[in-house]
Amino acid sequence: MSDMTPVPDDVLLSVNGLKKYFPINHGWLQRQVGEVKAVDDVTFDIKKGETFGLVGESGSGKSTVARLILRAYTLTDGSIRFRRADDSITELGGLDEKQLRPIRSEMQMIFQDPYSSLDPRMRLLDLIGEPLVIQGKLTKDEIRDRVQELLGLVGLRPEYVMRYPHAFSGGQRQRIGIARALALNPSFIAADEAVSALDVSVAAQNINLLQDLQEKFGLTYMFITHDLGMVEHISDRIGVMYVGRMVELGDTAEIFRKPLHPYTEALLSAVPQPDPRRRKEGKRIILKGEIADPANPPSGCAFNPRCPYATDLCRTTIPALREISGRQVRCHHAEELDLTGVGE
Amino acid sequence: MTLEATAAPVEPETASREEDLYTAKPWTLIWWRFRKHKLAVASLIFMIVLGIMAIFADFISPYTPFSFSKLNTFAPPSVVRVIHDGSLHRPFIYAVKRKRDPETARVLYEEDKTKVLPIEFFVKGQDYKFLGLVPTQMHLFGVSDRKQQINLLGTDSLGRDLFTRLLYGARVTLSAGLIGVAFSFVLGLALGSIAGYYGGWWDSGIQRLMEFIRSVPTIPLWMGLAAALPVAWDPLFVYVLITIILSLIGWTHLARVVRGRFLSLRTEDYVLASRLCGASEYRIVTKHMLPAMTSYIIAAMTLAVPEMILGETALSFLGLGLRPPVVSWGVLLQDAQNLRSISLAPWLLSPGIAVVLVVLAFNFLGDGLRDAADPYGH
Amino acid sequence: MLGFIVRRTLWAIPTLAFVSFISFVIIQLPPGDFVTAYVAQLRNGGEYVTEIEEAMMRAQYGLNDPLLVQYWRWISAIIFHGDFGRSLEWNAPVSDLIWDRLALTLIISTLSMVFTWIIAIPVGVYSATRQYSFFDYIFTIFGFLGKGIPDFLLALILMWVAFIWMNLDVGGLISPQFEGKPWDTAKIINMLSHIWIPLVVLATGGAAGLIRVMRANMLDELRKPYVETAYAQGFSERTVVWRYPVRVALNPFISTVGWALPALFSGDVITAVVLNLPTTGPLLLQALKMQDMYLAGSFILILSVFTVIGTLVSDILLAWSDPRIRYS
Amino acid sequence: MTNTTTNLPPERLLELKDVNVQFELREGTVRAVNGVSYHVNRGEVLGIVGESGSGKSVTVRSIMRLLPKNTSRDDGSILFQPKPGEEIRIDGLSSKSKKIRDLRGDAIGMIFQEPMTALSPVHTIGTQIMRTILLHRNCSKKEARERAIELLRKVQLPRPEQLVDNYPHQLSGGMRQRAMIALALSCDPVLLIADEPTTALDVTTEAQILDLLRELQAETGMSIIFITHNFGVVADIADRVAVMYLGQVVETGTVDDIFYNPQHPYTRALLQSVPRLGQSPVHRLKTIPGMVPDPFNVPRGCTFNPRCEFAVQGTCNVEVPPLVRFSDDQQARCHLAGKLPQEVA
Repeated sequence: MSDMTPVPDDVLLSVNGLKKYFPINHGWLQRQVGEVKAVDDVTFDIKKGETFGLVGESGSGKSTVARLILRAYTLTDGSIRFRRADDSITELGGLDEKQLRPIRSEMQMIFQDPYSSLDPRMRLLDLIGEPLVIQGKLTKDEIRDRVQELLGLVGLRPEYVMRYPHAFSGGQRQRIGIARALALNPSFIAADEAVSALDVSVAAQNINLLQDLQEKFGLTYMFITHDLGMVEHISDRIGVMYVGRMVELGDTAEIFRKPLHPYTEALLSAVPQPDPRRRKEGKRIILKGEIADPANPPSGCAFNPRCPYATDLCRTTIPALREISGRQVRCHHAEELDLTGVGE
Repeated sequence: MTLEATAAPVEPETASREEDLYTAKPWTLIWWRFRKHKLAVASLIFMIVLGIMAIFADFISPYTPFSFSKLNTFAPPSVVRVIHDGSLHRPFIYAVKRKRDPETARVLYEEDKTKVLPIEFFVKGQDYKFLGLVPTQMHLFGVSDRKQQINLLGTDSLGRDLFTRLLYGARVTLSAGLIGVAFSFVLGLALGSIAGYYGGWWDSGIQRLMEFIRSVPTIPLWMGLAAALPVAWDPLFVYVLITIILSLIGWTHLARVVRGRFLSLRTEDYVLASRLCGASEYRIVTKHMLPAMTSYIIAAMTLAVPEMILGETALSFLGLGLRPPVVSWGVLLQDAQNLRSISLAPWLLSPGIAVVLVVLAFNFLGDGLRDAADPYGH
Repeated sequence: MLGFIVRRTLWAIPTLAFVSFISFVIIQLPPGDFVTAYVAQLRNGGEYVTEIEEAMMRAQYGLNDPLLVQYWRWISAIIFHGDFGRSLEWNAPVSDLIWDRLALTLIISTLSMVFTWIIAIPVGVYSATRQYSFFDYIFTIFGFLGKGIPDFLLALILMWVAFIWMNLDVGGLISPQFEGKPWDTAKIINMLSHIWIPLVVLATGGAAGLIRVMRANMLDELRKPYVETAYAQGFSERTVVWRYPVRVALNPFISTVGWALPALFSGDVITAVVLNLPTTGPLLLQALKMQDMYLAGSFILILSVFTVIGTLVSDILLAWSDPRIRYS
Repeated sequence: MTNTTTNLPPERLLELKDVNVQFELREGTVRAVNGVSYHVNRGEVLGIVGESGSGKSVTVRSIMRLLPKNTSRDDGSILFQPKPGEEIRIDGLSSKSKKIRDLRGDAIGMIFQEPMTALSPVHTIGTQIMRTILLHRNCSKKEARERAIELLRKVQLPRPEQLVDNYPHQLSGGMRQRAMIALALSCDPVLLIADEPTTALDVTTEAQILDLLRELQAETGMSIIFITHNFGVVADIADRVAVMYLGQVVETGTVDDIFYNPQHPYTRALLQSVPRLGQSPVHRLKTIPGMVPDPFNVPRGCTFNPRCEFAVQGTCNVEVPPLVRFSDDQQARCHLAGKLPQEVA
């Protein structure tokens, strides 16, 4: 860990060589028979005030990355360095629950399922106020005032403090979750598929809300989603994950315009677009086969069985994450390929 | 943070009837749902009435459980009437005459339609200590005749009033059920939460233990354990031991419910959300997990009571559980063990009917609670 | 699949060991022991037994050894020699006494289980597919009553009803006049007139529970998308219901076979006492009351072994019937 | 059985007119489908788009007569013409009637949203397909099995000879959806109803399934009703589109009309609220104010009026809007249809 480069001044969160292996237990005695490499050697920085998008399909490990950063899980290996409010850098990797407690107020999470992420047995006052109660710095009345402020902030009536979550629709609940995440003035928020469960019109409302809040409070977001349209709209930089590994990392607009990894290209091409003419042009890449099983990944590059450009090298050697023209790519042939992005 | 104009449109106001629903506490919602289950509500009322009757058994019953009367053996239930000689009368019973069948030498009872014994309230009767404390002679009802008795459910072979004994028995049987559940609750909650919370090796071990206990035939095991209790021991002590024996087997079901809830709650997003706010384990368990489990546990406990009651009744009936002079429903049913006594005095089965009613009531109650336990289900 | 069976069977071995140990502990629980009881018997018979003789007997039977040593002696005799010890009260080897009765217990339990299934499955399916219909309510009431009425009470009532209305004395398995006679038609008819009561009693208790389980399972399954898929293929309601959700809902049913056995044995014990059947129940009760340790212990052991085996069989059946388990 | 004096033009496969479906729930009556009319022509793909609660799934279930038990109203006319000149009246048929059972799985196939649960977990893929074939076709078990393998090959599943004996849980989500398609196609339906078949799948798998459906459609000439909430998917597969909101079809038209010249404010707003790939990023997404009203309190007048930026008080919140026709069969249910300010799509 000592040979790691220092965290640059504009970086809020620096993730290095992050790994999470889940054991596979089997049988009556629950013996460990293998492991799922849910996250395998993931490295990236998130800059202050930016929105970092993490995209990938199911099993890519993107949600696990978020939960690792917020230390809902213990790491198998790697380091997570976080810039605190006082500008000091803290390594989160080895901290225990007690040491994490003061840091938790600075990083928060918004969950995918607006139904299961709010305790149905708590009024909004107790729900949104819970982080404040845990910190124990405010009186009851102050907490109530603060909760009402927060409700107003996310566009809900302050009178709702006495209501229980079942009174609200999915979109509104998501906002309650946002209010709760904001309660302790965090600098970093991870949003895990925050709008994918919502209807189109409601999702747009909540995305706008998140952007307004970011501007107002200078928040830094990590936005995890499988919706590439949404991620292009909201993020400054993105990371693309495939079966536990980061395959491409860089500026959103550049990646979308000209991807360097064949998986990114295929993913962009697969997104159905509200543009019937595109179909007639018929240039979509339809990937063969299935997403690799993280418990039993193929040898070499995990993407090689589906990759139209795969060579023998890809089938035997795991490619390293390399820097090419300001971007990071995990592909042996990134320089040779001329891949197609989206847009004009 | 400064607070300025809100970022998103404010939602419109809603009607106040809905507001009540939106701000109702979880237990209020459970009660609203429970209320719709008519049979469960009726069972609840029945159990409350029965419970009160059992607590005040000494006052409500007209006699004491051990006062026998040689001249009143196997007397049939007294019929309470309101019409005498074609005219309305306050509730009364007719006096009975004891006869002997000249051929079979069996004792027969015949109503003497001329002798009216009005039922009186707050009458003086046999001595007892009210709730075991205050010496008194006051009984809720009775007839004032030195030789005649009111036996709402008839009498047994020693002429003891079955209604009285049934009420006293209710104390023992119901409390045995409740205490048994309390014991198994402690066991089940402890082991179930260890299994659900720690998982891994603990979970496997406790699961195997539960599987094992479930694969043992209950009654033979109960019988074996109960038979090990020496006859000479103090009846109260035997009673406590019997309830413990019952709960030794009964806890597995509760443990399973607790374990299942723990496992599903532990992975709930809201528990994670709370942890990410810095909540301690203690806070997560007490503020989020236990409140979410209470209603399920209460429902499971309610459903476990009848098992205990049936167990006690069965053991006592077989002569392995509680023994006279303790009065429990199982003990009372011992008198109804053979065909001869039943055909002679079918009313001896009335403790059995009481058992059925109570078991049903607890089942309905438990079903109602279980259905209402999750007012937030989609 | 084979691996699963092997693993599951291997797992049954420690369970069996544990069961036998528990059985042994139970028979050791009462204060005093075999010698105490035996000496008391001898003294009652007028013989004079000194304390020293008593202590010698104790040493001879190894009753002063640690519990585990005694247990090993007991269980090894059973395993290697089939010797269950001697019944004090009957003064005969335990194995002479129990096998007939166990066989009858098994027959009655199995028969009533078959009855239970024949009643419970169609009724459960009917109740679920015609939820809240008149007959659903009737069956629900029946289910609750079956759950609420203790076995012995039902046996008593049926016996009483048979006696009053049909003038039948249905206690025992055959009427006294056929006792010891060779089997002929009259004897079989007589036995059939007796055996229906224990069957009805045991099947009612079991069926009441299983109907509710089946109904609940079916209601769950009927809501699942694959049922809609089956309808969308054009199958008739009967085909859809019996080929798809019933097939799935039966799985948890199969897994309860193993648990139904202990319940049936338990029910059988009490019912048999009431009905005075020559099954294990009355003899076990008697043995427990007289502290006839080896007899009682053997009964508890063998009944438990049956149920462990029953659970094992039903686990294997379940794995065989549900591909999701078979392949995991 | 079949009506020889047909009312439908020969190219028409299915026509719904003024279909209504209501449910009774504890909270009140839900008007799930409220006067829906649309049609499907031979060999075309009709996309139906709408947010949750728009009644798109219920409408197709009324075609299949698979409505739930608490349905209290179910009327309107549904005509099906599997062959030109052979017209079948579907509306009013009981869900158990022989007539509709003969159509289900034979002339009309259906695929569902959840590939994980839509197949029976205890039967092999082959058994499930064979049962359908044996039900509708006169053939031997062996022939049915051969056809099942053939179908699995047709939906491009690898190793069909082995997969035919596999259980659904041994397959991945995408493969199960293919098996589901094979099941729906087992008797060469003329109409395939696909209810959000790709919603639960990953993007790359979704692209595969859409591609497969397009190929199969071109090969067999069947018609498809494709239900989705995703405008991108509709654009990818549909020839014509019906947009639904709160139990009504608010706009229908060819896929180009709907995407490049939408006439209903709801269609427009929805299209604008979806971020598109590769477009110069706009800072804010366009939103539709408010929420979809709950189905017990449907607004008066035009159901969309409380959320509509063009709504005219006194008209839109009072009068039910008429169906306005445009060229090319485009129709919109809006007072202001055709009068909306022009926008660059």
